[in-house]
Amino acid sequence: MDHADYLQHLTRQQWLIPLFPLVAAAIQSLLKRPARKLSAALTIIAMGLSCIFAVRAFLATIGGGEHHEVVRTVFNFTWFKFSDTASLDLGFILDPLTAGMAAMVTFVGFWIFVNATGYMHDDENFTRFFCFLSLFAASMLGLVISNNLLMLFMCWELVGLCSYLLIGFWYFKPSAAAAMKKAFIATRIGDVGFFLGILMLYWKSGTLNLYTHDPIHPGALEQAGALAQLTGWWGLSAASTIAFLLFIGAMGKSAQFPLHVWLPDAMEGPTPVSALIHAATMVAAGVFMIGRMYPLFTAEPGAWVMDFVMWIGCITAVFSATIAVAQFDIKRVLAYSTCSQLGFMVMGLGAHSLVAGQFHLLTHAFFKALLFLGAGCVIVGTHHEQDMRKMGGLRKYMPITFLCYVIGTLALSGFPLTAGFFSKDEILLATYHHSKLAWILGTFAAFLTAFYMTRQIFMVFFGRWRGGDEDRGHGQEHKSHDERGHEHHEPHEVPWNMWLPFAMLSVFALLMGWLGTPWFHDNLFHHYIAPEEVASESSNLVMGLSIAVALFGILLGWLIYGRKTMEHATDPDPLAPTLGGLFVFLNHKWYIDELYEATVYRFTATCGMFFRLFDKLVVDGILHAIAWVVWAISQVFRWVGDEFFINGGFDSGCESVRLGGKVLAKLQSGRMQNYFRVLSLGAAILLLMYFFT
Amino acid sequence: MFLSYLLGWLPRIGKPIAAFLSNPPEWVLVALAIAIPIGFVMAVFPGIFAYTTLVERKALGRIQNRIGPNRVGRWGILQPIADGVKLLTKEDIVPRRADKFVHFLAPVIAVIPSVLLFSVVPVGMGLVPVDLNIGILFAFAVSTASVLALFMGGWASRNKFSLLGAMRAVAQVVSYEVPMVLAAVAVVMVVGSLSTVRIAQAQSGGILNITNWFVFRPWGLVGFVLFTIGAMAESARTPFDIPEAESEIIAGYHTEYSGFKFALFQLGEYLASIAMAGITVTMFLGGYNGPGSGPGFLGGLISMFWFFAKLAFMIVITIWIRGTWPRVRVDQLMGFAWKVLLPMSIVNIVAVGFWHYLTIRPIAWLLTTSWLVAWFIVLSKLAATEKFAPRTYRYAS
Amino acid sequence: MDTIFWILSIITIIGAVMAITLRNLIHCVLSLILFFLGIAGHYFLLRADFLGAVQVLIYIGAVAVLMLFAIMLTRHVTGDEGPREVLGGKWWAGMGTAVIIAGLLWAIIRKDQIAQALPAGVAKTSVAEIGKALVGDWVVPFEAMAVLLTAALIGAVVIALEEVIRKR
Amino acid sequence: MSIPLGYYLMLSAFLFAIGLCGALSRKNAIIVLIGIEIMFNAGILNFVVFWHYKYFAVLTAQMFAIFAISIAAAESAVGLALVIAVYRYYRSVDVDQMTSLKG
Repeated sequence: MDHADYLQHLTRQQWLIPLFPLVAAAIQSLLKRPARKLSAALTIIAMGLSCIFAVRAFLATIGGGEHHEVVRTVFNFTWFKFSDTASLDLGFILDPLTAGMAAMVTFVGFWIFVNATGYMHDDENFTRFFCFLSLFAASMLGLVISNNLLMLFMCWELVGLCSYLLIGFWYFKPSAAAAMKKAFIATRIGDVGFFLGILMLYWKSGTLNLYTHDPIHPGALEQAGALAQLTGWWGLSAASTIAFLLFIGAMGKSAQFPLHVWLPDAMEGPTPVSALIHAATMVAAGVFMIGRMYPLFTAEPGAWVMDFVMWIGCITAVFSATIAVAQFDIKRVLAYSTCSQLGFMVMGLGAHSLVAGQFHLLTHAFFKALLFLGAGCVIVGTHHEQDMRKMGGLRKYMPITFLCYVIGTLALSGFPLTAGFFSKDEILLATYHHSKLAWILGTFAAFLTAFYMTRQIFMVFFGRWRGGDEDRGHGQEHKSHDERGHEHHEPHEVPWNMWLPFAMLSVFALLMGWLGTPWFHDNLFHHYIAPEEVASESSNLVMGLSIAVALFGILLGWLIYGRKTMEHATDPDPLAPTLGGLFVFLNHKWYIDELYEATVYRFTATCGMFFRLFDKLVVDGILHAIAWVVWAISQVFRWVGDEFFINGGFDSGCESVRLGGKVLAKLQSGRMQNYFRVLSLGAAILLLMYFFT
Repeated sequence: MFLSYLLGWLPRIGKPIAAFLSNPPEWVLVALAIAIPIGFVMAVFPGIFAYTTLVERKALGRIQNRIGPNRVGRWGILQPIADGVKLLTKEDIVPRRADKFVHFLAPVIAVIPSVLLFSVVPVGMGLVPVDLNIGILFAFAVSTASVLALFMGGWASRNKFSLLGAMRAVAQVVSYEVPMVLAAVAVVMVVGSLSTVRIAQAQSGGILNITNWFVFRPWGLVGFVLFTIGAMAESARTPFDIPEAESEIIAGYHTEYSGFKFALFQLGEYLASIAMAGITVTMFLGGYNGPGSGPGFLGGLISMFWFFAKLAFMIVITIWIRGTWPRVRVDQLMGFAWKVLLPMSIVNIVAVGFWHYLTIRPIAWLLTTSWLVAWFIVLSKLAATEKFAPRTYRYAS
Repeated sequence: MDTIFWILSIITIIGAVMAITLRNLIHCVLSLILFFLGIAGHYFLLRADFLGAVQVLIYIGAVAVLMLFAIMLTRHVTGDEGPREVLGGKWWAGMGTAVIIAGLLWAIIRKDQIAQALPAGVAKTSVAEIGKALVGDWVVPFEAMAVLLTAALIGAVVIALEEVIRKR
Repeated sequence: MSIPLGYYLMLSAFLFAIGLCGALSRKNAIIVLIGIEIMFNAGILNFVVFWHYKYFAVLTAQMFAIFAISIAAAESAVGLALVIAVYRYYRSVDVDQMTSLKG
């Protein structure tokens, strides 16, 4: 079977990848009694299988097409036929972008699931958790492999649903419940834009299939050029308008600046959830979608859409980096760092560099998942302690976690030769060519990233274990005797099924970077993802500055936090006195939530109240009025028509009939002979007629 | 002198008589054609009746070990004439509140059907009063009329006993008529025609003109037995003489009759039984066929002889049975008719059907006899159980 | 031959009239029998002798007897006719219509020319012919008649019999 | 036979009328039945008359007559049974009394 047939064969089997986790989710949901071992095994095996398939597909695409152009095989089928012309169809696609993403998602997912078994070990809703997880994996993979915007949108919504379910996994906690709703609503707002984009695309191009390899019915993306000619809204061409709308959806899903509020609160969910969803996959979905629809974005060269994307990305990066610096919750720091890294990716894409964005996406997935799993291990280790001020000195207790965590931090902060460095450098390089200001801000964000990660390292792993301080402070008197004796276990190392996954991930966090570098097959990744894109020539200034910034961030972190670690949990953050009010400001997330609270929430509340009043007064009023009128008319009819005419007329009619009846009754006298006489009278008359006719 | 005047006068009227006789006018012929058979029947059969009464009383006497009437005439030969005179001269009593007209009409209607019966009985070869092609049917139609006589007699005499007698008689006659007719149907099926003459002719031939008689056929024998039982019941003879059972209800429907009307009733009754005997003879005993009977004057005479011999034979049998059989209870009488005679007659018709279609004689004989015997056993078994049921008495409430 | 027709007609009409006018029921039935005999005579005159015999057999033999029984069962045993008046309720209406119908029929027949026709030929039937016809192409009505007569028999018995059962 | 058809028709018409008179005017149920019997016979007579005068070649008329007679017999049997049953209930056969089926 030659290569093309093999590829076609693979595309045809693409749908198997999401199928396994879906089946696992289905089976678990149908289990009568939650069986912990079975559900864990099911989910992990399913993910393993889909990982194998994804990797198989990935390996097939590496070689590139016959003559080194991008491999892209498609398999479309009609799902729903309205009429002979209009029909909704679905399709699978196998191209580098999909294969890469699928492989990454499945691989990272697999290890996260392994970790999750440890993390959720003593949770009673174990099966439900794993069922949601595999459902999420299935929908994410479905999103990734879909070649049709409709299918992509469906999986997009499913992913949103799963994140909603997983964030609010501990729904009995009010904060978790609020967080899940917040996450869902925020993404929904983005989805509105996404949906408008889809409608406009369908309206303009007539089909939702991205690629069809069919000259008669070209896919949406194949018509990108044509769409660019059509006029869209806001002075943009059709393609750019659609791109802009789609980008709004991506903003919602990937937590960009205005709609990022839900991501930090999403930390209410269990840590593996955060690792899987809020680090590697779901948030990446937005960026992936932009990558997938990239031809639309770049169709109209001069359009301001790309600049808009870039600036949004840059603002998000800087904004969330600053907030991350002032956070005390270990997971919140990582959440804001994800925000900023996403900002970086979007900035990269905005800077006309699909490769940079996607590359950073992949590398970030690995080390961010690693960091989150690390955070998970720390939390388990310190018996569900999330506040960094109460940790410290874990280096001695959890050496493996510490080691891998450090690797993750180095990768994230862009330490030279780590994966993060290369991918971030690519983005900064692309931005540099595009707009100098954005580049400067990006570098500053990179510096902040390095700073807050090192802050985190020193607060968590160095210094003294500050676990029990606070209780000893003022919680003493009401503690019972036995509990006081060993009020706080010393933190302990996590079992193998928790640290093994992020050990593996840390390996990748280090090595992934090399794929994108020029030395390795002349930037293999570049050729792999988008060979046609012109590679911006690497400038030493950018690379040097980024290295300097990273090192300076780490040094500053060490200076403030490393040298003199905090003594007591209650001590103020060393940075607080220097920044003063700014620190408090940053700690409160720039008061964005409060801002929304004041503006959007109050606005909708008042509108709601207004509409309720309107409904009560106007609509009900009208209805009641109409009802009254009809009632009045019926009354009139009842009095005039019914009483007088019908009853009266009817009764008299009945009376006459009854009288007639009585007369006729006389005829039935019961005397047989009378009947006989009448009979013969009739016969006589008949005979009489004989005479006259 | 008177004679000479007569003789002198005779030729004067002789010529017109001779002319008259040589080519008489048409209506004369018709009148004669009607007169002769009537004359013959009215002459012969009442005479037979008269002497039947005598024979009957003599025979009953012998059976009851006494000598019958022998006062009048040599062996009581003139006894019938004496009876006749006695009845004619007796005073004719009519009950006071009787229905005079009906009372008078009853005996008349009693006699009419009996006499009409004789019109279809072929006395000899070619000697039959009226050759109707619906002979048998006419005979049965007429015999039903006798029922009316019984009823009118009983009703008109305003007497409870006579009325009861009449009701019983009517019930008996009606219920026995059905099996009798069906038995006759068997014969008619074989002969293929209703006229008595054809039936008689069908029984001629065979050795000595005897073997072809229907009585010698299995179905013929059964038919003969059924028909005679029916005939006896029809004319209320001994085993079935409930109507005028002396011991119970005096003389039944003709208690209130005396004198000539009573004689007429007796005449009607006996003539009916003789006629029925005649029909039985015609249908089953080969009518006038006997050794030597044949066309021609002498053959005709012999055939007449044979007919009257068989008739006498039948009458003797009825008298004999009258003398020896006990009276049958009314419900047994009715049960016997409807539960045994009627089914047997139907079975007999079926047997004739077999006879007709099975051309090979031995098989036909075997099948019909076995069929009839089987059914006879079954019916008698059914009827038997009833007869010996314990007698239940119901006292008037 | 014509004289016989007139004689028979007179007998029949007298029988019919007496049958419905006489006071004493038995006499009515007897006159009815006379009427039946008149009709039978007409059948023989019209050379339908099988019908004549059947008429005699059925009507006189069965129906008349039945009527007598009915009269017996429905009057006091003594059967005296009593002074009760004979004619029913609106008898004059009945009589009137009957007379009208008779007049109309008479007028029609007198006027109608078919009635003048004389017999076209000599009608003659033999019982065998009738027998064959009955069992031949008329077998369905024949069987239906059998069923009808049985039904009538059973029906009559059931209606009349009920009393006996109840008494016991 | 020199008698025209009309005479017979008139005879049966008169008989029919007489029967009708009897049926309509007499009080006694049995006389009504007798009247009906007379009307029946008048009808059957017509059959035979027409058979004799015009349709003597075919047997249908006679057949009709035979069937009519047997039906008449069956009818009178049932009629009389009914009269007996009614007598048992009303203790009289006066037609005018039997009015329980009044309308």
